[in-house]
Amino acid sequence: MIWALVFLPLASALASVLIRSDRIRRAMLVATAAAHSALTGICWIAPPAVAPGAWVGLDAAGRLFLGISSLLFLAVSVYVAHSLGRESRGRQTEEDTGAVFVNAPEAVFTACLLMFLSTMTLVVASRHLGLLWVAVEATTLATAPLIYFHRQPSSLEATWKYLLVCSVGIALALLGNFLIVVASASADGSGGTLLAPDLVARAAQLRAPWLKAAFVFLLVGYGTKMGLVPMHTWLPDAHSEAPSPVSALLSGALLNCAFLGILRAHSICAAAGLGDFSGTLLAGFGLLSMGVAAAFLANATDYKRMLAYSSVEHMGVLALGAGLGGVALYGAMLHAVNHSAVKAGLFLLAGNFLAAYRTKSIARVGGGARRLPASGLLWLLGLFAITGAPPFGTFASEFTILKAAFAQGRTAVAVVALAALAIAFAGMSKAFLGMSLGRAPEGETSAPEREAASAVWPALALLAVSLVLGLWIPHGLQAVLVQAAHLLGGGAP
Amino acid sequence: MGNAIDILLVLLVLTDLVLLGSSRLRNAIRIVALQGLALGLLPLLAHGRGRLWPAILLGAGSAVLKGFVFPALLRRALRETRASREIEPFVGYIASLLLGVGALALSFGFGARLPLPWAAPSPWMVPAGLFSVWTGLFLIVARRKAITQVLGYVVMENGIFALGMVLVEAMPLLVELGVLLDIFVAVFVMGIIVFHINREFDHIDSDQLEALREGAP
Amino acid sequence: MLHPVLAVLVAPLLPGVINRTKAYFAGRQGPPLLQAYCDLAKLFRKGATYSRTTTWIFRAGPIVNFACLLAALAVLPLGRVAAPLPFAGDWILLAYLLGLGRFCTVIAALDTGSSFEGMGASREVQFAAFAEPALLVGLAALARRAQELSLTPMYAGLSGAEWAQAMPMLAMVATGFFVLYLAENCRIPVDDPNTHLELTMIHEAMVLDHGSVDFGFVQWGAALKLWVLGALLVGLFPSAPADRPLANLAVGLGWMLALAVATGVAESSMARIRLLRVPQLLVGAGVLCALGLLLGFR
Amino acid sequence: MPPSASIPLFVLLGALGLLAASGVASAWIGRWSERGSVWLGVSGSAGACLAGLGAALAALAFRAEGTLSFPWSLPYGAFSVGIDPLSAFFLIPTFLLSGLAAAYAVGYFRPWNGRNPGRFWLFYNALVASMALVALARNGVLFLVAWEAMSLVSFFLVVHDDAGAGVREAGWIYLVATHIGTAFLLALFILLGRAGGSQDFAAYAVPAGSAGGLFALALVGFGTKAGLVPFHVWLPEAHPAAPSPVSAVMSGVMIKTGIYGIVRTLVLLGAVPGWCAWLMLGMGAVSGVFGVLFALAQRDLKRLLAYSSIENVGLVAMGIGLGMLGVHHGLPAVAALGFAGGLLHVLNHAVFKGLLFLGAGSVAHATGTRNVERMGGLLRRMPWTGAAFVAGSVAICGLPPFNGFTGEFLIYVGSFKMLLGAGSAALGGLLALVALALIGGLAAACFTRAFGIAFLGEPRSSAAEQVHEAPLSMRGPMLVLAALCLAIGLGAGGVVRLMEPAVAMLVGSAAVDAGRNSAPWLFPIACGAVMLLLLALIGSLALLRRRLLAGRSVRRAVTWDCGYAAPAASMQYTATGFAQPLTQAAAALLRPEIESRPPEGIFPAAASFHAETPDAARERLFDPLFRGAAKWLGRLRWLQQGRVHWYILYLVVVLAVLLAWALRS
Repeated sequence: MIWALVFLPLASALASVLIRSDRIRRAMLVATAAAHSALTGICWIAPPAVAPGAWVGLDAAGRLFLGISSLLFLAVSVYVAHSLGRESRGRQTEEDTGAVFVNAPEAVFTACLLMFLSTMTLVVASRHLGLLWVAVEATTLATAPLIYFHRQPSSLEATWKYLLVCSVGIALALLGNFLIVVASASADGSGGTLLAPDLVARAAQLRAPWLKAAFVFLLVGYGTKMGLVPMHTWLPDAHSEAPSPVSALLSGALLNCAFLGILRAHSICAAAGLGDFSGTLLAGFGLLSMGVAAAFLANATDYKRMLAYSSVEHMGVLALGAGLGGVALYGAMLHAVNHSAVKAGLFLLAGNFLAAYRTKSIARVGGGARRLPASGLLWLLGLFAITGAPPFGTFASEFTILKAAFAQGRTAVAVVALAALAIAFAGMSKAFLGMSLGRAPEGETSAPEREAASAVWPALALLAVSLVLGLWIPHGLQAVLVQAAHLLGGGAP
Repeated sequence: MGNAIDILLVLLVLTDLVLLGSSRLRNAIRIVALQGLALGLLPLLAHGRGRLWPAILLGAGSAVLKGFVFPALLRRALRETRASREIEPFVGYIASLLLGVGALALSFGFGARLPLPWAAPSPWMVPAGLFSVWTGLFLIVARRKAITQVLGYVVMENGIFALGMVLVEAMPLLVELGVLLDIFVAVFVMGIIVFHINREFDHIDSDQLEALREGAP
Repeated sequence: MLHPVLAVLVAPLLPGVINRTKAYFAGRQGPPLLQAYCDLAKLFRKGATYSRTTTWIFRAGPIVNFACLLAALAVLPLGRVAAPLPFAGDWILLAYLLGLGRFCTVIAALDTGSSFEGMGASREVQFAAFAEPALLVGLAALARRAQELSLTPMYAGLSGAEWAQAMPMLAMVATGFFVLYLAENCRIPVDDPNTHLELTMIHEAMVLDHGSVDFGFVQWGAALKLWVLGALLVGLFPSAPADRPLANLAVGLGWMLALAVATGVAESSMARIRLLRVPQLLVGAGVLCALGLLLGFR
Repeated sequence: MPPSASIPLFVLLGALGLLAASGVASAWIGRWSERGSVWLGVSGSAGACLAGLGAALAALAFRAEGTLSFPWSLPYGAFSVGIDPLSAFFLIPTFLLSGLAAAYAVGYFRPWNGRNPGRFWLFYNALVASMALVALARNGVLFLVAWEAMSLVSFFLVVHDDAGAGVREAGWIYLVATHIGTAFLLALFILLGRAGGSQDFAAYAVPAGSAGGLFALALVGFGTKAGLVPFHVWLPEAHPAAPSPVSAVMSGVMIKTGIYGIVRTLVLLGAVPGWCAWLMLGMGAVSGVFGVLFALAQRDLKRLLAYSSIENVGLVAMGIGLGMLGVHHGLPAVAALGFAGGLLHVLNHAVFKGLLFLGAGSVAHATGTRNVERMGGLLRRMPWTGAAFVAGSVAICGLPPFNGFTGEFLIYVGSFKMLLGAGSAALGGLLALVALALIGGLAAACFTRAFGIAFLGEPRSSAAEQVHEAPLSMRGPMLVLAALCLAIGLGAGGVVRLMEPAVAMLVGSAAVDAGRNSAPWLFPIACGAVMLLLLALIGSLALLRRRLLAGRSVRRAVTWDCGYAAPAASMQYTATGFAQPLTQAAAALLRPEIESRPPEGIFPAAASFHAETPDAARERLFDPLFRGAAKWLGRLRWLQQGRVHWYILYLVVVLAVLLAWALRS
């Protein structure tokens, strides 16, 4: 079952290289995404049994993140099928930098997209930390070409930074894996393991110092991929240079995968009685990320970079929730769902803005609500969804995390977090209002444009998800969230 | 055969030091290749017990990759460039060497702080591995060219590989191979990007890649 | 019930008294005491001329103002003569009735669109803003002294004995009230009712356009306002025993006329101060009243 | 739950449902039929408001109390709604004004020329619904959701006409202010629920000794919405920017949800330390004086009204603060008077401020400007609007016989009763008294100016010459409100009697009785009688005047302007000039920015004078703060300076530091 989830996209990736016709290839992309979602749905309804020693298997956390990734990919694939048609074939000029460039072949793009899906699936499904590592590194390699789709210097630079920073970081994570093996091996050096469940089970016998060192390496390594400050440096570049749907996937799905890696390590530490150690580290990085990201959001100039920094901020929220533990972990799980949906939706909308205004500069976009009636309005709603205003889902999750912070008596933490959120809101709202309200800057038309359904509906659907989650959490999801929270050593309200 | 391992590890450390001091890209590539070949032997020597074939497979694979494929890749990228063959350091060679010695000392210290719970094939194992990781990172940070950063990545990988040898049996072969494959693809893609960079910018000084930054608000 | 009627009838006498006094000091013979009544009688018989700019506001102003003063008499005691409708906090209503009257006079002035009346209106509201706190604080001082929330018992409590005990406090409040009395009625030193120089004009400027019946109500209203504020002041002075209403009424009337004479004396012996200084004068009155109140603490 | 409570509660929930449904339907229909959309929207909101008003009145009259709770899958959330006299009382102005403003909006927005009316009606009905839900919520999460929803939809209404950059700025300031306020409320509710564990109001418990801090949180959070100085900065920006019916609802009702929140917090907290009462009283006094002074300096009619809202909220806060002082010092009568006065003024302000904003809307609609200097002579051209506006002006100055007087009267009497007492409490009474008197005088100056310059005299611009009276759909609501001003003014006794249970929730029924018995704190019948007498006198004097003028010559002429042959409209006193003496006196606070070209020479060329009065708190507190923060935060941008070498170095350093920290021992 799980292997089907992994290999189905892989197969169609190979196919997409062979297929000549763009139309068929796009159709196949959407079809694959749909099939993947369908299989995921089955996994949710009837979780496949897992053999004790198996390397792959879907526990609650896996199911949760698999669900997010699959759903996101479906929405994005619909959007991509449209936006690829929007891309011009020949040489084109980037308005901001004035660079002339051509696009990478669409076949390669589609293939990498599908490989990305398959590797992501492997990440969330692997119970063996070594396999997890392999999969995470594989996602990096699969996404690098996607970022370089627009073959222009800036994209190249972004790709290079992404590849180098992430590869180095993840290499450190590999070292962390080795240290875990050492920590778990018996006195004669045999019997070390990397199976997460076994490790949790044998947590008592693990060697504390080695485990600590291992966690540090894993945190720094996967934290690089997840975008925790100060390892986040690749993130704004990659997100701003990649095509918008790719940015959506990076923010909405990829970062979560890295987060899952950290969570696995954290749960092992927690089981081994080092929960305070790892929790403190996580919470610290969470607060740091929130604060620094807020500072960058306070005077953003490029709206895709702004969304990227907002992702950094929300990764901080996730890390904070995981670090606080207890109910906050449940909050973090819920927040992962909400953030992925909203952020992906926003990136897709940003794509529409970019297509209409041909610039990423906030100052040069205005009157969006007039020119792009649907996208402009959704953009405003997205502002409230991403900044944690009720009745959107982000409010519920952030409320849960903050309440946990207060309940644990960590008032200072909660106050800092609240301040960061407020600063971020002030910054983002200024940008968002400037873009969607008022009239277009001179030289730009304010005349309403006809927007294609496939360009609007994915974003609408994703925002709707977050709105629904703000008013009502379905029972099935609730169950998975609670299981996942308990599995990773947390609690639920 | 402990001393054989020792010799290999000393070789590893020495190559690292040479890398820190070398000023010509071609030499650097040659040295990294040598390092890769040397490490290829490590699995065989490190673990005879029972699992010979996997060790051989692993060693051979890594030797071939790091000894022949990567150098070829990098040379090709280098041949394309019209830029100078100098390494162009941020940190001078002498300083690099001195820092290197300091780092070596630190890695020994670290090894002492975290003693292996069992008798390692060689006391040098952990320090040498760590030192080589450090060297790799240093090369990435302190050298200007993108291609040197690829070299640094490979060196770092070598270090991790060496450390991994402590526990081949704990790491299932499949995973090891997966790791190897990943590294291969990574370096391959990096090579391609270096190639592109050099075509786009007519130089491979990655410090010129500074278009993407936060200007003044 | 007697006091309001008396007030309405006798009020026009007060300006007469004041003018006579001033004339005496100026060594003139001056107008007859009952001049105001003749003016009213004449005005009420005249035909009217209205500016094309004006609306019903202009016509309503004088009568509403007059009505407010009449209504104020319902809660206003004269010394120990009880008011017809006393209740807790009635003096708040009194103050705000005066406010309503002022409001209507002001907008009636603005209704003409004349710059002079606008000027008068502007000054009127400015001084009122300073006068109102002074008045209320003064009354608060009395209320605290008498531990009463209604004017009638408040003033009924004041007697010679009271003065013996609380001389300084009552004196301060009385002084403050006297200033207010002069200011609210636009007498010297705040305003000069005899000239229409734009430097001085406050009340007189606001009614430049009024004529005939309306002006009659304006004049009568002005006289009545003298009476109302005067009553607040003279109520402080000792009067006859509480069980002799008529005697009290007579005493009150006597004080009232005396106050008019005093006003005349003040007007002829003082010079008008510069308009910019008027707020200071009013604030001074307020401070006096506040001091009176604070003396009550201890 | 007794049926007396459940029936109104279900009716109210039904009203909420109707509002939501009609809003959505209107937005949906609006894509095809403008007329249908408008009709759906207005009928839905008017009907719901009517039903809700009835239910609220009934609940208040029958002292209905009860709570309904439905499970809700949100963490810590539960859909618990409840009714009690306090909620019922605050619901009355909400539904009353919202319904009338909805009717007004029909005429105000016509013609829609192409825009979809549904967008307005969707947000408008949602605003009304969320305001009502705020009053009904009995669960922290539900309250916050309703609260923030209220802020968001009102934001969308503020930027309804977003063409101008000013509107965008206003919207942004409003958003940020309300969001930061909500952050404080978040902390408040979480801390309240911390002890109990649940977020239901019923389960809230106050940790010992923390009541003061919690009240401070509430004061900031709710005070931001209510517009208490210095948290008012958003108010003078947002209210003028919004369409007038929305301004009316925001100013008349929405900011009162902040007052409701403060009062509700008092109920939840029980006893609060004395300094809270002093703080409340002080903030009220400051807001009152500050608000009226700035109102006096405005030329934009709606901005003026917005500042006067700050003033009136200050009056309400003073009433509440007085009540709190009374409770703290054990003076039941004062407590009852203070709270009663504050609450009554909430209702009154809703009525006359709504009226004034609607009037201002009609004027702006007719003249196309909000600048009073360009109006004048409107009363003759818009008699109904003018009459309604003058009624509102008299009411807002707190002058009898209109309703504004009644609330202030109670607060006055309260402060006097406190003044009669001994000790420091008496000083509180003095403070309240002086502030009230000062505000009263300044308000009179402010609104004689507003009405006089805008409606009287000669038109000051061509725009003001050819104006038309507002259509019936706009006149009607204004006249209804004007009538209400008079009715409440005369029938205040009954209104206060109706409010008693709400007051009792705050001071205990014993105090209410004590108050009623000790002094006639219940609005004195005699007072109403004098007001009636006043009306009678005015009537009879008017008749007398007519009789006297009958048969005499009544001529029309130009204004006698001390001899000017041809007085021109430009010779009239300007609004700026009218207020100048007072603004001059308060220049230290107002800091007007004046640029003037005085006439020079024997034959002076064109001279000019221009005065702006920007908000003090914004100019001197928040703008510098925000600028400084942005600058300081901008320093961090070097982190992202573009060199991949540095980026890797960050990794190395972090790794080294963490390892050192992890392996220390």
